[in-house]
Amino acid sequence: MDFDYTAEENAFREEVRRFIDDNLPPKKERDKNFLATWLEKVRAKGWVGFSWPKEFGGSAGGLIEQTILREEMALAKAPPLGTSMMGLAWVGPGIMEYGTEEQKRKFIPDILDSKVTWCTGYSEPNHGSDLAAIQCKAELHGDNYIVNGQKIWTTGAPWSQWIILLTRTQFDVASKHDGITCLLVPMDAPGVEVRPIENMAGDKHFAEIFFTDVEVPVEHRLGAEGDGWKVTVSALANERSSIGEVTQMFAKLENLKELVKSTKKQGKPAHEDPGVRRKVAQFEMKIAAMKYNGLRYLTKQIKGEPLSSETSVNKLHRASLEIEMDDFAVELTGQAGLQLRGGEDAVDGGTWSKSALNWPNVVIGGGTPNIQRNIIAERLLGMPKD
Amino acid sequence: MDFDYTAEENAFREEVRRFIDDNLPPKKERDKNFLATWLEKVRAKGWVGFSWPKEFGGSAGGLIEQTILREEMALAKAPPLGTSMMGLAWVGPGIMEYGTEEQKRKFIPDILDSKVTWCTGYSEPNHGSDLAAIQCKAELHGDNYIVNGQKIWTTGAPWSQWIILLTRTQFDVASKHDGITCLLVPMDAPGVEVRPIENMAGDKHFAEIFFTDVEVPVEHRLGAEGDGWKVTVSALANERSSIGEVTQMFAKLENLKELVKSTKKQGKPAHEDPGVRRKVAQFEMKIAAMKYNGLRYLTKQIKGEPLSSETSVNKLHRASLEIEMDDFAVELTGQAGLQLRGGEDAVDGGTWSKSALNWPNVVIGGGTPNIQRNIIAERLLGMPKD
Amino acid sequence: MNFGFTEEQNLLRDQVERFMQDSCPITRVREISDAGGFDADLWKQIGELGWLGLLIPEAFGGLGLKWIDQVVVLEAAATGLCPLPMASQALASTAILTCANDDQKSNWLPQLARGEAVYTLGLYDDANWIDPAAITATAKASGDGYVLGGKKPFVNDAGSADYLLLAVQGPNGLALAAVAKDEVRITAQPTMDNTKPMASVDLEDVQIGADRLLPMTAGQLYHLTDCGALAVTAEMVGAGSAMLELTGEYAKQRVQFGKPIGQYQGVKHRLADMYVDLESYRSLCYFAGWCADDDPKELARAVSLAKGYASDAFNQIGIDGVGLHGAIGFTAEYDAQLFLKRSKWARPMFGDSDFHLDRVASLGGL
Amino acid sequence: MNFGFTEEQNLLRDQVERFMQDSCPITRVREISDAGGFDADLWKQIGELGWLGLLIPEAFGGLGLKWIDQVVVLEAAATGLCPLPMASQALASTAILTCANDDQKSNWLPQLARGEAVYTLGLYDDANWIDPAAITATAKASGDGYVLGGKKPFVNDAGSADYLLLAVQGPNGLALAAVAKDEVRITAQPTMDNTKPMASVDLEDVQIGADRLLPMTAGQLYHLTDCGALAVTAEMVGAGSAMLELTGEYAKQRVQFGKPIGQYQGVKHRLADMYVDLESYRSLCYFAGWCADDDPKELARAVSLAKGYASDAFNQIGIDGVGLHGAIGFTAEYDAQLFLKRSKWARPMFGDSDFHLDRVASLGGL
Repeated sequence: MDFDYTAEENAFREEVRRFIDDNLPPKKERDKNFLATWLEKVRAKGWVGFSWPKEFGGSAGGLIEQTILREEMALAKAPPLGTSMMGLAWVGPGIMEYGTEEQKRKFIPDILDSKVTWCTGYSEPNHGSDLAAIQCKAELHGDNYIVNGQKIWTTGAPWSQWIILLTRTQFDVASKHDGITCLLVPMDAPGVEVRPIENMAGDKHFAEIFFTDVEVPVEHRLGAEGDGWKVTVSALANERSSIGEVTQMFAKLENLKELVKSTKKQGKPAHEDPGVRRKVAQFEMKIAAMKYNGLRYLTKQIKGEPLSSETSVNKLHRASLEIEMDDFAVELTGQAGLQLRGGEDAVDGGTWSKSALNWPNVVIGGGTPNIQRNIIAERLLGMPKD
Repeated sequence: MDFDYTAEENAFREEVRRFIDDNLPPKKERDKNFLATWLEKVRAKGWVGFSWPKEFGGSAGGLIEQTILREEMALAKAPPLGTSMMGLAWVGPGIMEYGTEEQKRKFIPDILDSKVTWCTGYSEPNHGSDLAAIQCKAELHGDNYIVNGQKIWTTGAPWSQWIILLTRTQFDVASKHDGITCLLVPMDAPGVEVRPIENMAGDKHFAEIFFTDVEVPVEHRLGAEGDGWKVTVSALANERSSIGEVTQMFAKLENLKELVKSTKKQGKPAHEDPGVRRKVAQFEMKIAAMKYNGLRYLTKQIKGEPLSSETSVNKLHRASLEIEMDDFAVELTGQAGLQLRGGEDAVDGGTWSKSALNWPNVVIGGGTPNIQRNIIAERLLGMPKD
Repeated sequence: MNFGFTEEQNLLRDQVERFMQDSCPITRVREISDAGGFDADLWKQIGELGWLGLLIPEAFGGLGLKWIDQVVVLEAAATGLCPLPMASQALASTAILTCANDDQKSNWLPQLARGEAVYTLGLYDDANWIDPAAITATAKASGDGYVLGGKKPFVNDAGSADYLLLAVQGPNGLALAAVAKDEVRITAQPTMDNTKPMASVDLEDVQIGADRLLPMTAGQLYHLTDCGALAVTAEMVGAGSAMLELTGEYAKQRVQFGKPIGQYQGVKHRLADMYVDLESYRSLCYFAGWCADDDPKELARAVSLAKGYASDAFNQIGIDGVGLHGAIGFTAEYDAQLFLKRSKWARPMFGDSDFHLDRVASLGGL
Repeated sequence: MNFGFTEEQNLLRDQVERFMQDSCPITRVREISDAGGFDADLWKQIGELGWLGLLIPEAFGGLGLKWIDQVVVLEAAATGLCPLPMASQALASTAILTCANDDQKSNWLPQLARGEAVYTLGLYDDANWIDPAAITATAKASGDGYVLGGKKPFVNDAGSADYLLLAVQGPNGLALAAVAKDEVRITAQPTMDNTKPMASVDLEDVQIGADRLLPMTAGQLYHLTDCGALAVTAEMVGAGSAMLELTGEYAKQRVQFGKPIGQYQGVKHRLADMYVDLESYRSLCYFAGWCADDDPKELARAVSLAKGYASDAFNQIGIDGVGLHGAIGFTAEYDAQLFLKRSKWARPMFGDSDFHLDRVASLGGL
């Protein structure tokens, strides 16, 4: 057990910090070209797709370096390393594993260059949690699949250029996991209609997508026909280290502490109230637990031990923290806390009140807490399936 | 809505108080004949089986008077109104509804006179929550049932003279609720063996009971053969008002407040710690909720509206309070709180530490919290059964 | 001893619930809220039905009923998330009955009772402090009357009010200043729940006549605060029960992995817990409602038990109601999220749970 | 960066777990506890295996390892609820290494390392107060040495100890008085968890020599307290994971209403929550264990995060572990209840969750 880093790792951290110092001006000094320049520079550094093999344009970076990179970027509140989040997290790895040579050439560079944004068409109207119960139909006619059906809750759909789509090519199957086929589809293909969905915070991050006789050439199938579930599971299993996330949560905790220090509760400084102090300490406890859980799991990965579903542990912490921290801030600040951005007494510009309406993005988006509990109980504790 | 009592009801309350003043000496002044005298006197008053019809020796007391009686007795921490708890709560009402004339004559007076203590043989080793899955076998041979099987978790078995026993007289049934027969059996019948079970607090309140070729005459069958489940359900539905219980919990809350006032936490008076104050206030909130829930349900009963499973609400509160209040007291008093009776620094004579090991009596005994939640969700909210 | 509602009260409840379903369904609620929170036609109907004068003695044109009846109406209206300023109107009438002289009562109450004017009440100027010292707006003697000063940052329903009763520090202690909407500068504030509009009211240099300042004792201030907390709690009973019903219906119909989700204990047990909490703060709320008129010395404790329970419990009902729906629950189009937003609004209003728990502890001898 | 155990540490863990299974199974644990909490034969074995001298430098006959190794041993021993005073022995060795001079170390450590004598440490005399002022026992100069006064009401494992290091207010400030069991009056106290025996120690008028008083700074006192909290937390990791395993196994086998109860989400989700908590305080505990030697300035916060989490979480694991078993879980004969009792003992020991949360808040700048 050793929390020190090697000389090389420390040097890498220094390199990241120097890069940030040199290339990340304070928010108000950033002009409209800033993001494009930033993306170009991190790409040139090899930090987009950092862990990807070099043959695909990645840097084959190790797990610890990746952790360091994410940690420092999160600390600096830097823009993302590449804008195709889904492309980097799921589509790219999926194509590298299952794609044809042509697909690799066609899609991978654009993901790394932030030229193409991807979304992931998994959920359908009648089965949010039950991912495998796909009904969106694809029929092979000649060299094209004809796709008919509907997707929903597709994050990023309103601004994505491509979608990785789970379709059903066979309906009379023994297991619902069979007969699923994965297709790569441009969002501007004829017959694709995107209807953005507004969430309760007023944002339109996700959408319904309707597919009517959409033609998808066979060469845009990812993996073999009927192998779509395998391709997806492999993508879903490609879990990101949660270190960047934890760093963000520590930053949020610091914001919360500042809020506590500047707020009065019933006429007295809020930070003098033991209930307030203990609540904040409990948040710190859970975030610290996420951090050290993450490091333990990272160590397992480095040692080559298989990770099972341990990441569900931190997902459950994250879910409860997402809800509770904002709620706590809103309640603490009373009637002012209710005000949204633009309110005369809005707290921290309405950040907390807005965020208190946005938790379902995280809490439901990544699989509901009940699904996570099932995963832990069944896969890690061996309980019988529902 | 009116929380005042009628003149008659107030007069009755006065009568109860006077009776208590006259007949309930302080604890240290009670001699060994006290309990017998007390039982005789409350019996003479008609307060044992107070709500039972007069023809059976009860007083046909109304729900409000019954509430007043229980409230005052609980406030005075009086001994019970009769010692055959199960007899009064379940066996008596069951016999009055389903019993033969002979059974009524034979059993009812002894229950009211506290001469015979009953226990209830429901649970069996392989089905605690699933009450209807009875395996204990009774076969009719001539005028006798021959009983073979086992019961467990039978509260009061070590000191009871009779048991009301659920047996299975038919095994090939469409529903597990069919083919159950209810028998009344003396505990000293040949073939009945009682093995007391010690619980984690060191008490032996309940027992395993083994039945080996026990002969039970047909005239000791309660209700028709195969009707045992109906008889039981009717007994289980004969829920007692929870008012006496709530009064006891308010008394416990007062004890807890006294403890808080006399305890130091990290060198300062515990009652100055807002966390402590709020926790105690939350207990008060839940107990008050139990009180007013109970009064609402009582009012429904008085109006003749059918009660469904609303009592499960208070059972869930009771379960969490039973665990949390003792736990809170034990934690608050630190290392002293851990000491049992006889310890040099034991808190309140070890009452809290003992009680903190006894909650399962209440929490599991009356149907686990998960069972109560199922009842509420299925019967009151219409959710589909598991 | 009778902890149930009268025939009349049950009829009133049914009437209000029917009104919400027929005349102010949730689609209409959204329209009204988006337009600032008021609808003159509906308000007129409510006024004619007598619901705005429940608490006002018959001599002043009201029905002469009690707060427990007001609880019935507010609860029933909140099952449909009624955005109209009924609670504010009720609180203003209690304020006038509590602090005004006979002339003022005769002048104001009849039109208030008929709904010909919308009234609201603004008490504290600190976001999270229930105390006379949290009133910082002022009234100073000036000529024949008073000149007001400061700002009331958090006044419920100020945007739709014709008259506002605003707590100030007057020359002789606490007082309520009665101002008309045109006399002050009212600025709507965007908040999480737009079915409960809130505005700031700028009082700086506003001149009012002598008969427009109502003296108020600290005890009266606390009584009004308790009535406010009671009103909010009654609304939490109604809104909570609607949220539970909405979620329960969804759980029965929504099928996942081949079963209705309401069949999974992970869902059904959470629904049961919601029911337990709802039943419990409902009982506490009704008792507090009864105390308001029939046992006023118990009111503070009863209100704190009810609001203290409801604030956190309804907040959790909001979160779980949305959460159990899955993604659809938090779309703007679906109604579940409106109830969650109401829970955010209700939580701190007239004292958050810590405030009320602290008071329960103090009143209980700790 | 490597947050895993070494090969040696994993071997040590296996060895201790095997020892518990083979030589000190739960039936033996019950016998030992019922007889007062000590077994000389097992103690001798443990001493020979070197587990009692882990923290002691090789120069004094120990293994010269670190607290993180001690954590491994305590955790593994606690999976079987080891009743032997291993934690007390470890704390006593840390106390000697921290406060004693070289002569004292040479005199005491070798026999301590070999387990030839049982040592324990007694710090605070108030039931629930972590502070130098909570030490009320005294040592006053008397002749060549000191005369002790007062009582140590809560000394872990005092009944089996040969030597006791007891915190006192000495003539020059805090100190540890080293006394032999025959010099003081030790009275066993009945507690909820008899696998963790506790006794009071009466010091009144006990005379000790000058070389038996070890000066101790407040900083050293807090360091010993932190090590105590770390030791308890390590035991909570072991005991919690055994409780989870016991309950999980039962849930897989116990059939109710035709299904194993572990198939009901009401049970399986609670088990998942137990796992989440256990994993989390396990990670925090290991980090604190590492800090003890490798980052001492982080120790206070790391220990408070770990013990603050574990105290309440393990308590809940105890309750749910028993509760999910149903009636059998709380019979004296079944083992689940022994883990619940351990959770009661561990909760306040070396600071309850409020103490640690308060400290986390302070150290975090609030």
